[in-house]
Amino acid sequence: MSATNSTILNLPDQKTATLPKRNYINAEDGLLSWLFTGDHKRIGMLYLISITFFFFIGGAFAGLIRLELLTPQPDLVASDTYNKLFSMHGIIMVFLFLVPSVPATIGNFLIPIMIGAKDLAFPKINLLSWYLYWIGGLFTLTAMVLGGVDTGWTFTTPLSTHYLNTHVVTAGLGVFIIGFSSIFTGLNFIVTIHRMRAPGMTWFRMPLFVWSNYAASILMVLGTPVLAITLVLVVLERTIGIGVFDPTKGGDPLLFQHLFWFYSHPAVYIMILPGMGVISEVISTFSRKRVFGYTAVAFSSVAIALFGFFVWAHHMFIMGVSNYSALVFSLLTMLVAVPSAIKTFNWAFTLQKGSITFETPMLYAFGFLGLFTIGGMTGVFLGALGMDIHLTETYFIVAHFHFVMVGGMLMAFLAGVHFWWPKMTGRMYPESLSKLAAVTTFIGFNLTFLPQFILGYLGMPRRYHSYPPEFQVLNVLSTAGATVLGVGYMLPLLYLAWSLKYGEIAGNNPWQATGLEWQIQSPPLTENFIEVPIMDHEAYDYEWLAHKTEQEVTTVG
Amino acid sequence: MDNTIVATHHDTAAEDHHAALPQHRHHFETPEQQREAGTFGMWLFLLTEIMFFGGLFFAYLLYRNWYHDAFVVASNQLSIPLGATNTAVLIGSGFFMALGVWAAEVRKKGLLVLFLILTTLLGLVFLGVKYFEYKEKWEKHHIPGEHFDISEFVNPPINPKTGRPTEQPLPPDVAQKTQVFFSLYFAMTGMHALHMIIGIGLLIWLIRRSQRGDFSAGYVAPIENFGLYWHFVDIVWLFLFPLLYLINRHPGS
Amino acid sequence: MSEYHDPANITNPEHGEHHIVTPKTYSLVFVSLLIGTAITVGAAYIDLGIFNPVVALAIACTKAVIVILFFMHVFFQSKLIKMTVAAGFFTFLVLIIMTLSDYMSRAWGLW
Amino acid sequence: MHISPVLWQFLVKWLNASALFPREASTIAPYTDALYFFLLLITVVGLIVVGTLIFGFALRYRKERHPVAVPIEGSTLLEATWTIIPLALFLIVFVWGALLYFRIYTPPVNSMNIYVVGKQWMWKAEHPGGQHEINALHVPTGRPIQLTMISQDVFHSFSIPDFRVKREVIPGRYSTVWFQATTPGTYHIFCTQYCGTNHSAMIGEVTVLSPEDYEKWTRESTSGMSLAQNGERLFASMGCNACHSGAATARGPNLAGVYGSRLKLTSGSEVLVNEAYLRDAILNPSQHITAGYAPIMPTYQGQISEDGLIDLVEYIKGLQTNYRVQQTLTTSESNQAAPTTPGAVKP
Ligand code: HEA
Ligand code: HEA
Ligand code: CUA
Ligand SMILES: [Cu+2]
Repeated sequence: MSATNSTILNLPDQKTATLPKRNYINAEDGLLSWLFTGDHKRIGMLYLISITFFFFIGGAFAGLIRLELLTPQPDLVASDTYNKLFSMHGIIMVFLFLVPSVPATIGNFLIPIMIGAKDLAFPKINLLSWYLYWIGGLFTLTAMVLGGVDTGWTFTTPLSTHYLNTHVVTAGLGVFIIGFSSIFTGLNFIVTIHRMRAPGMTWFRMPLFVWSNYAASILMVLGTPVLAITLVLVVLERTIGIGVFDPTKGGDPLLFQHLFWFYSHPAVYIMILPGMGVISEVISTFSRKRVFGYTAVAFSSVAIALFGFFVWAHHMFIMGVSNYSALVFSLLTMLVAVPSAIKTFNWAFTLQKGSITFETPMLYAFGFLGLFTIGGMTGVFLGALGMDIHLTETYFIVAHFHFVMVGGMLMAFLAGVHFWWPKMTGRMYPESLSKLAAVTTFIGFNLTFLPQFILGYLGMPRRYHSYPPEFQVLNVLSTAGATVLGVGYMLPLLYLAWSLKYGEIAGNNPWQATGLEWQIQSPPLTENFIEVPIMDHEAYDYEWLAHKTEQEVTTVG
Repeated sequence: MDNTIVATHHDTAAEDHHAALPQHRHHFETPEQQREAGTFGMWLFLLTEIMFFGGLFFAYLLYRNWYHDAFVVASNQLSIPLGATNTAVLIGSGFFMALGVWAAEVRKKGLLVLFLILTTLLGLVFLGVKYFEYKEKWEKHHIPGEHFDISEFVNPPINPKTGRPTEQPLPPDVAQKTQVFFSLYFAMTGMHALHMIIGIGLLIWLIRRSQRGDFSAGYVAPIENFGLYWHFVDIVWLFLFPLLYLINRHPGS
Repeated sequence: MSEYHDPANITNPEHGEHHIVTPKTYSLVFVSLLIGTAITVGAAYIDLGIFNPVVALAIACTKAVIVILFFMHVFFQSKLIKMTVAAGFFTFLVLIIMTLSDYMSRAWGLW
Repeated sequence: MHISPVLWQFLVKWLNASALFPREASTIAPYTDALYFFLLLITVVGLIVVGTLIFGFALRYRKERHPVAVPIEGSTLLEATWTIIPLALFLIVFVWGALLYFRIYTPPVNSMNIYVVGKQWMWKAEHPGGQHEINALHVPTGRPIQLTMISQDVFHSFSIPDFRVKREVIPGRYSTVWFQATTPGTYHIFCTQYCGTNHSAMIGEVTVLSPEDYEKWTRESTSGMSLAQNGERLFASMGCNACHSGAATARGPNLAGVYGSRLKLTSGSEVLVNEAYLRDAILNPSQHITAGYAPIMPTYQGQISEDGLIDLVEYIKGLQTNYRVQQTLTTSESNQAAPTTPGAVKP
């Protein structure tokens, strides 16, 4: 047990400690017991493996993109190959990695436990959602193996419907199916959070992680079907030639943009909200304080979800929406940015008068705070009408969304994975290696994407396979950063795998955290709780925890 | 050890139900909770359906305003008798579905099976009528795509009785836009029909289960939730019918 | 214990009473739907100018509301379900109105 | 020691402060940059505030120094502060951004019009005087230039970073953008909307010339026929003049002086005749029937290229009298070729 003052880590005595004899991992044996499981924890783990797989495929594409952009000349790959690279990179990263990242893995694993339920409301649908994810994933992989798609992740018509002869239909169907997987996850969460809370678990006693996933679930349920129908129309237009988006038949290609972004803007909040939940948990735990302004943070999640539906046309400012609409959407974009600012400051103030330690999840959370602030503020640049004219479709946007998606959500995801790793597996990850990885990703990330802001303002367009030579230096920096970043992401893969066997035994509550999930054994039992828990205290009540631990010591001792 | 925080022994009520209902799942505390969760889940699913059709309805709204003349003429190609019959058929099907839910609630197995079969039959009738409507469009080359043919809108057939064209002839550029109408017509009714087909598949499964008596002992959730789905599909049609068939049925004015 | 624990959800505001709708109600609904359909078809043949689609849609909406309330039991459901349904139509309206506002204001020209 | 030329170039550029910011070569650029700097400022300030809070607290309250946390619930005052201040800042940004947008997308009335047609994967610029350019654009300094743009196939986007202007080029619809160049030189044109395989090759160069040099360039690179003249030929060869002869008995409306006027349509609505209207009226005539005329005009959809449409539009725009319309009509009716300038072939 580490005795230094700079950690709150509280591990059982390694000589005597063992993993619990009965837990969800060894409850049943054999591959089939996993493939047909209804246990939300097992499904969460299946998801974790699946999205990691796709992340590294997407990451390999990113590596190739960056390698090509090392030199201004189109030398490494042909231009249509390059187009396929970034399209597959975007599609895989968004739909197969980032959207399910926190909710389907960590959320799946933890939401029922956090609210004191034995499982999600619909275990079979949960499993179905994982299968749908894989069917969609296989469609995407098929499209990739057969020769790829080059639509970009935005499937812009009429390019995608009439001018490209790649596997648009296959990929479109893939995304369509993955969409349903995401709908079912969201649906399950909403029902579970409404109907399955343990006695005493009122709305304002729920951990903020649950709140933020609830908000994201609303977006999944209400937004995703619009993407689905849009893709159906694209597929129909490509295959049988109906004319809903085709300007030569009288359709309006801008209608596609409206429908696509009606989903895809809320989708960016699907991609960030669950991560924000992770940050709330992590910051509270490692500063041993209740999150500052709990209600404000909870409501701001809901506000982001609600306002998130009103701003989609900010992706179309120069595409020919009416000027009046542009004004309205720009104004609403400014409003939707405010709740994020509220959250950020609340997290910062959670640290005030805390007792702060710097374990790996906390390092990732600090990374999140800085990078999300930059990413979010550059979003405000893009939301300002006149500014967007110059910045849109340049590397400034690429930098913006990597800051929020990679610097924000991916950091939060890694924070969450490290934070709950002991709960999921019962074992600790190696501390110093993981700190090294956190610092590496932070440095690599900034080296990769900060230069892209400058590139963007200089005017380098995105989705360019070759570029004027004066942009090279910044691109070289960016590629160098991507290499560092790649290493930073490989590290956790290796040491987390290692820790499955050799990691220290974590015990129930290594972080001394207050959530219900930390009060049960790790890894948990299949049914989570032996008896239905009763929530008789507020969330993040560290005094309750101290009191409880004391009692235990007296009863056991 | 501390596997639980303060726990309660919630009393026997739940246990009793366990005995009564084998379908009760372990992770719900009471069958009541399970049932409400199911209904709520179903409704959330229906919300996704609203949004799914929402995209189509918006596209319809937009193009109907843009190409009103073409929409009028193209819409008049559809047969009101068939459309109205189908509406009635679908309402009937929904009615039997509702009765089926009632039969399950009052635990009448025979009636339940009967009503479900009637629901299915009417659903099939609907699809049958739709098939003939589609077939006619196919023969007239009114399916959007390469073979789409506007000649009938430019030179409408002459009504032998009056000696006048049956329909206002359209200039070719307007006639082109009938294709947008038919695109939406097929997209919307096609999506609706697809939902019907899925529904009929589920109905057959439900019929077999209710013959086994699965739903005649107080466990009605699947019937109830399927009913919600089936009624939703009806509602979509309630809008599709006036929007697609009845745009302007009083030519000459 | 009872203060927190309410396994039957009796005091839960999200809980609705269970209500079995009778075949009589269903029959009434059925008939009114058929009448609605007949009116819709009839109204289509009368020239009401701009009010034709308005009437058609008004009837369709009424029919839909009846189906939702009675065939789909929302009338007897908990507040939660009612709000869920409302939320669905709200988002649907957001999609329609916000998108339409773009198309309508485009005709106003540049500024 | 050997310094790589790229690095050298970079250092030089950096010193010229142009490696971080693009050149300001249009009258709009300073306005855009001003907003950019304001945004940068609030971002940096925001980042410093957040950073100071985090690092300040993290150091001050780290466990070694502050072993026991003090519970704090929250503070309405603070919540209000960090709701209102960002909100106010964002609203300033909104207003400023909207004003800038207004400035960038409202062309001055006296601007010179150049047509741009985008297609996979090149830019075609057509000057009213008949100069055609591919992936190049010559403009004078000191004059507002308006670009009227359209795409033949997919979405493209016309962007000149050094001018800070950009606008989507849309299939089936004219879009416009304007700028006034300030400094002679050459600048990049990029297609910034992903448009298929050779998207990154759809680039070109604007050459900004002094007014005198521009005069010279115009004279030297003329094709001999202005757009309007091309349009006139098309007008005759497509038989437009048969109906739009301007005669009182003509079956089509008189087009002389129609540009810029307000037309009453049979549908009862009133429209302003501009480029977009003219183009649409050629392609979808029966949706634009001038009051008092029968819907007899055939559609020209699929028969005229976007370039041809531009020629026609330009011709009708300049049509002040019907004298030449009737002239060409008689010549074409007498079975003679439409008047051409010898040797003028459209590039
Ligand atoms: C996780 C994903 C994510 C998130 C959270 C966001 C968040 C935001 N985004 Fe971003 N965005 C994307 C992903 C995301 N975005 C993607 C993928 C694209 C490109 C799609 C494509 O074309 O391929 C995009 C594109 C995009 C555009 C379109 C650009 C264009 O195409 O022209 C715009 C325009 O308004 C925009 C705006 C915003 C805004 C205002 C926010 C806000 O929500 C941000 C709010 C956050 C903050 C504001 C930071 C916190 C604030 C503070 C700490 C206060 C600082 C202090 C003071 C001001 C005092 N984004
Ligand atoms: C979750 C979302 C997500 C994530 C995590 C990433 C991660 C990364 N992205 Fe991605 N990106 C998008 C979402 C994401 N991206 C989207 C939506 C687009 C738009 C697509 C479009 O335009 O349609 C885009 C586009 C995009 C572009 C612009 C392409 C263009 O417009 O031409 C670039 C260029 O630098 C880029 C780079 C990177 C890099 C360096 C990473 C790094 O963070 C990745 C680091 C990870 C690894 C490197 C993997 C681990 C290592 C290995 C597997 C070993 C092999 C490694 C090497 C060969 C180096 N991305
Ligand atoms: Cu044209 Cu990109
Ligand atoms: Cu957005």
